Amino acid sequence: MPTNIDNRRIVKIDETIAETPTVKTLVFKDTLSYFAEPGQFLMVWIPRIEEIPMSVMINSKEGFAAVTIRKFGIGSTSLFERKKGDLIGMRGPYGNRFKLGKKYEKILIVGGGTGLVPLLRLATMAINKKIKSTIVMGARTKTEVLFEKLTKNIISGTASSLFVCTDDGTYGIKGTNVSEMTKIVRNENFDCVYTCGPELMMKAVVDIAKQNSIPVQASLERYMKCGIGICGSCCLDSSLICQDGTIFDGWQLSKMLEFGSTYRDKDGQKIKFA
Amino acid sequence: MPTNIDNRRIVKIDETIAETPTVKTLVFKDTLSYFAEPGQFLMVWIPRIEEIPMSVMINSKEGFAAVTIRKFGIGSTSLFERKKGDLIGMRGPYGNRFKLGKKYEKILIVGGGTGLVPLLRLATMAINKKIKSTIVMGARTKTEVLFEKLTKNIISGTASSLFVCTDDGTYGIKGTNVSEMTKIVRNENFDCVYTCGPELMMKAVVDIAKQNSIPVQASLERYMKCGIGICGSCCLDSSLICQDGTIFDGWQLSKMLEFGSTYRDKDGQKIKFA
Amino acid sequence: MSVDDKNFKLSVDIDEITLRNPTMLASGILGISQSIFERLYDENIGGIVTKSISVEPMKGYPNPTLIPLSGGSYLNAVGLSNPGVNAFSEELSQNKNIPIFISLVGSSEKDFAKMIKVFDSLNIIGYEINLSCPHVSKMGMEVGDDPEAVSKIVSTVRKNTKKPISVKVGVGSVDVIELARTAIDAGANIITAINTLRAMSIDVETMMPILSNRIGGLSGTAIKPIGIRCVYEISKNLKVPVIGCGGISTWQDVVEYMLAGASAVQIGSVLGSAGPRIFNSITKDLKKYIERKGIMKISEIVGIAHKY
Amino acid sequence: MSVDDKNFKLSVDIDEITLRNPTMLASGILGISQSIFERLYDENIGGIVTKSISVEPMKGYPNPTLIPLSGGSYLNAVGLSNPGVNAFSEELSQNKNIPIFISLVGSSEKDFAKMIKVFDSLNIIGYEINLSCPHVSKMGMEVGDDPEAVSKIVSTVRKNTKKPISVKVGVGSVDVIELARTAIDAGANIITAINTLRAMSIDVETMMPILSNRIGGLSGTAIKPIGIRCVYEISKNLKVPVIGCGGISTWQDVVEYMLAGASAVQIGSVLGSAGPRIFNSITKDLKKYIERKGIMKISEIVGIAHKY
Ligand SMILES: Cc1cc2nc3c(=O)[nH]c(=O)nc-3n(C[C@H](O)[C@H](O)[C@H](O)COP(=O)(O)OP(=O)(O)OC[C@H]3O[C@@H](n4cnc5c(N)ncnc54)[C@H](O)[C@@H]3O)c2cc1C
Ligand SMILES: Cc1cc2nc3c(=O)[nH]c(=O)nc-3n(C[C@H](O)[C@H](O)[C@H](O)COP(=O)(O)OP(=O)(O)OC[C@H]3O[C@@H](n4cnc5c(N)ncnc54)[C@H](O)[C@@H]3O)c2cc1C
Ligand SMILES: Cc1cc2nc3c(=O)[nH]c(=O)nc-3n(C[C@H](O)[C@H](O)[C@H](O)COP(=O)(O)O)c2cc1C
Ligand SMILES: Cc1cc2nc3c(=O)[nH]c(=O)nc-3n(C[C@H](O)[C@H](O)[C@H](O)COP(=O)(O)O)c2cc1C
Ligand code: FES
Ligand code: FES
Repeated sequence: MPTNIDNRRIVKIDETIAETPTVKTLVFKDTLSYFAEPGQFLMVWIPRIEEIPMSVMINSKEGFAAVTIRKFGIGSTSLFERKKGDLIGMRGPYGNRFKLGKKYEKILIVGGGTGLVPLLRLATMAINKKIKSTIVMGARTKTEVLFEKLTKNIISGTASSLFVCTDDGTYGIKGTNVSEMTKIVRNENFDCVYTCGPELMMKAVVDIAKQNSIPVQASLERYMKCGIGICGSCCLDSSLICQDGTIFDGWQLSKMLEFGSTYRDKDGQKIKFA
Repeated sequence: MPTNIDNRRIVKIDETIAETPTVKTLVFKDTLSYFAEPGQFLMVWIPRIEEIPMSVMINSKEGFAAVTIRKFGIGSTSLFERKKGDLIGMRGPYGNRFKLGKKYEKILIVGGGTGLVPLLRLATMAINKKIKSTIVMGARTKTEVLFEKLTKNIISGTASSLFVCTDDGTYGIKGTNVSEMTKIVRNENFDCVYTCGPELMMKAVVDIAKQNSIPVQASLERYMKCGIGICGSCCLDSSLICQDGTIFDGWQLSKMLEFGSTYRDKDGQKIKFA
Repeated sequence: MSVDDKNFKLSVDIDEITLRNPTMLASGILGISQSIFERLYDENIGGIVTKSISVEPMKGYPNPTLIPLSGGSYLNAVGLSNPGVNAFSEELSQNKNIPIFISLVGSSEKDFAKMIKVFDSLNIIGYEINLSCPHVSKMGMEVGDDPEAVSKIVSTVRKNTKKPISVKVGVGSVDVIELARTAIDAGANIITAINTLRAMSIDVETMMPILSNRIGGLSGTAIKPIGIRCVYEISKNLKVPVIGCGGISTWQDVVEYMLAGASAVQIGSVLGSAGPRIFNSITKDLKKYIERKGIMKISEIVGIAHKY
Repeated sequence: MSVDDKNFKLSVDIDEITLRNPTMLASGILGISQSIFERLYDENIGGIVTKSISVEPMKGYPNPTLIPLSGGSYLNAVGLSNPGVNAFSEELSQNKNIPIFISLVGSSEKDFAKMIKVFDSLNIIGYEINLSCPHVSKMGMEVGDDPEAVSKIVSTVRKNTKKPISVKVGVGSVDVIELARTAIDAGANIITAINTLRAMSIDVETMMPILSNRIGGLSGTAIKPIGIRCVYEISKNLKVPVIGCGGISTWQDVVEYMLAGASAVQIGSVLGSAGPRIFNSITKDLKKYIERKGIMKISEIVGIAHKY
């Protein structure tokens, strides 16, 4: 098995899965990604176009992994458009991982959009360890609901459960995943809350977890160039998201003044979250 | 245990042993040298003076090794003059090793001068493996006899034996180690002959071994710069003494037109052996 | 052992500046955030050089901008992305006690004069002029390869500030000693050597250059022997304070640069594998080294190799 | 599959020369013995460049002349030791079919003219002029850094031989493209890039430079990205045949140089760890690569990276 994660691998796209009109999963063979820890990310190279960080998506085939892309700017759109047989490159997986306490019995997973990618790897692992997982996923509207079938497969035959929310109520529970979470934690105790998604959503999740005295772990995103702790572009307060994170616990998050407040753009200027 | 033999180690000389007026042994601590195979050599750095190849000498202390130097030109003389506590550097051990056949029972070792250094490591190993070793050492005159006591210690209590010859008969058997070898192989069978020393002596040993159909291994010397197969200065016919050798068997030696005939000087010109 | 004694042993002087130890952050590495500078200072770093700042904010090149190569070497072409003089002076406005050099990059004398006007009232210890970025047109190396431009820019900076100026040189197409001499003659106090070397990497499967800018700068372990040589030659020939940089990843590398003539050193790429705590561990090991060698003060070893 | 087919796939043309495959021995590596050349040719090497030869024999510097650094890089200052023109023409006198370039080094036009007079009747395919040895005064780089001297020497060689001439350039203090251009304008047919880079290593325990010459040339994996960049820039700007050299240790490295624009490559330092059989294994792997990629002839990949 290869061990140097910094080594760029060029892989052929083995399969593409259209998740929604704007989200696609690309499946490829790569041992290092197959063995990625939940929460780790790849630096994905789209030759002569871009290199962008992408969480490692699970795939059912042994030795295979995937990335799930939301079409956005140049890089993600170009990746989105890659076809079966196309070559892309990658290095990593980088970053730390979601941690499952040894004695955990029940966890709560709250995610939205492609933020679900690392959470599904976590859920798979938790369920393998017989930890009961309550998964709350949010989307703006019915057509944007991601990974519902896959998640049902993961939890089927276990005590775990899935709640799908849409902001506009076109599917599942009407409301945000955050409002659903508020209800759930009122009635049930959890050993830990895990979250990934838009930062303001995560900020809300972290606040609710704190108010309910539940440990929490969130996977943060910042603009990344190197992905390995050299360039500094991903800094958030004194942390480097790529090297110290991407996952931080409630205690670390509580000291981060910029979390949910400001981020830095490509030239390093601080911008306020809208 | 360190593994990169190319890494330069700087060691303090732990002890110096005057072997003869012109030969001295310097003892130092170095794990890689301690574990050297019989026949391997070091590139010994005398800071700001020279770097010269030296066979690894045995030493009784665990983790220690030594080099035994004959005072000659600038490099060897400067090394010869180093005192206890002085710093020298080294890389290696380099080169292949004397091979002991699995079924060997009796071997013959013929050496002269500092050529005995690798042969003593071999003898120690052979005797540990219960192989009966007949050691024939030659010197020009009594004061130049090397390692006699040490060798006696090595063979004491075993079936192995030692013959010391001096050209001028001032000590031990009168005559060369080669003439003594001729007598010995007439009366006894050996699985292999091992030799190291002046090239014309080795040439004679190899010829006698061949005439008597005994396998033979000889450790050759050529001017070395890199010690690792890059510079080409140690070439002998199409072999690189440092990388393919220093030890060659009778079959390889029989194809070497330059063996015992010519060598190359520091600028690469071919010179005939006197 | 008192804190003073500890500081005394590792403290170094570079021109009129005193740092508590010889380790500094190299420009462009984690170099845009005051919070990060404070974290590094807590990790016992001696001094900081910021990312090279230009008058206007620069987005830099698209990714890939950094490629990890094998064995601790890296190739980068970030394109001098930086927040620009205004945002960055805001960033540093709360700095109190951290010894910060601001690295400046620009294409004209005016650029430099403008930036100094904004920065000079901040709590900083000096400037480093980047004349050696090997992969951005009209900035860095293209300026550094033109002795007349170097001379003009350095004199302009000199006229506009009383703070120490270091000029960062690289191995380009002008002799490094000549470049350093030109800079010193124009009023620089210190030379930083070296920047990255112009280099490239092509992927054999896609047959395409990997960096978006195609050509970038080589850093990390690969360039250390070249950096050592430059520091040795500059300090031997010009007798000016030199800050060594390039491929440092261990305390031995720091010592090697100092023996070659560096008064202090900058550390960059290794942060990728070792993280900010490397400053703490290197300074501890440096202290052990001088104690083992019976040296009173680490600055005593600066340039010792010139004697042999 | 016939031998012809095998040869066809890997064979390359450099100027008027055809080699059976793109791998060559770099100058100064194992380069003084016809018996060694024959062994390498049995290992399927494409061509040979000899050690740089001077008019008179040269002993070179005392040892240490070569230092293995970490990760497959090396530092050397052998001081151009070589047997001189007479002994070496004797050495090569029996050469029949091995494609040999003789590398020449000298300090004056006369030196070169003298050597060509002796060598030109031998069975050799061309000359490589070493203008880039970074550590011997008045030879190599000191000449290479003086465009006028380069021009004179190359024209002299041109006047004295009809055989192809390659000029070997390095990263010194003159721009590598300008140096190549000067050489081509003066009559060179091929550029070899690159030689070693001026570098140094100091031991931290003794505090002394390790090489007897103190300064030497860096070779091996460290310099590959710099070599790739030089080949890319020279071949892109000058459209001349380039032989790539520097840090090659795998078939991927050979492909990378060819994509950058090299018609053939030279391999040196890696012989220290891999031995002569590396030519056999690299050529086998090159063949697999082009077959997997559906490429008819390896020469088709030369310079492909320029397109992107
Ligand atoms: C650790 C991590 C994991 C991620 N996982 C996923 C995932 O699984 N699926 C997914 O669709 N997206 C994921 N993203 C976000 C994804 O990287 C960006 O959406 C993508 O880079 C956009 O690139 P672009 O060229 O299309 O956008 P651009 O048009 O270049 O930029 C638009 C915005 O995208 C973001 N962005 C662009 N480049 C980067 C970059 N290098 N690093 C971080 N953000 C960037 C910035 O917010 C930027 O403002 C992840 C980001 C991070 C940091
Ligand atoms: C594999 C090997 C093992 C050796 N083991 C020993 C040993 O255990 N004890 C010992 O006393 N000697 C040993 N030698 C010989 C020793 O290396 C030389 O005697 C020594 O290098 C002389 O150096 P100098 O500077 O004193 O001589 P110089 O005056 O420089 O040269 C005199 C002669 O010494 C030889 N020599 C010099 N430098 C080298 C070199 N770099 N490589 C090879 N030969 C050289 C040459 O024959 C040269 O003509 C060994 C040599 C080799 C190749
Ligand atoms: C990602 C990256 C960005 C850099 N940006 C700058 C810069 O803005 N200004 C500068 O003078 N040097 C810059 N450099 C060069 C470094 O300061 C340093 O000179 C070089 O990396 C060698 O040191 P190292 O081997 O320790 O990394 C950068 C280097 C890297 C790797
Ligand atoms: C020990 C040694 C000796 C060298 N001697 C020469 C020489 O005589 N002439 C020359 O042009 N290059 C010489 N070189 C440079 C090599 O030919 C080559 O350009 C350089 O080593 C880079 O290739 P590599 O990384 O594959 O070794 C020498 C290199 C080494 C390591
Ligand atoms: S992305 Fe470069 S430091 Fe995190
Ligand atoms: S000593 Fe250099 S090749 Fe053998």
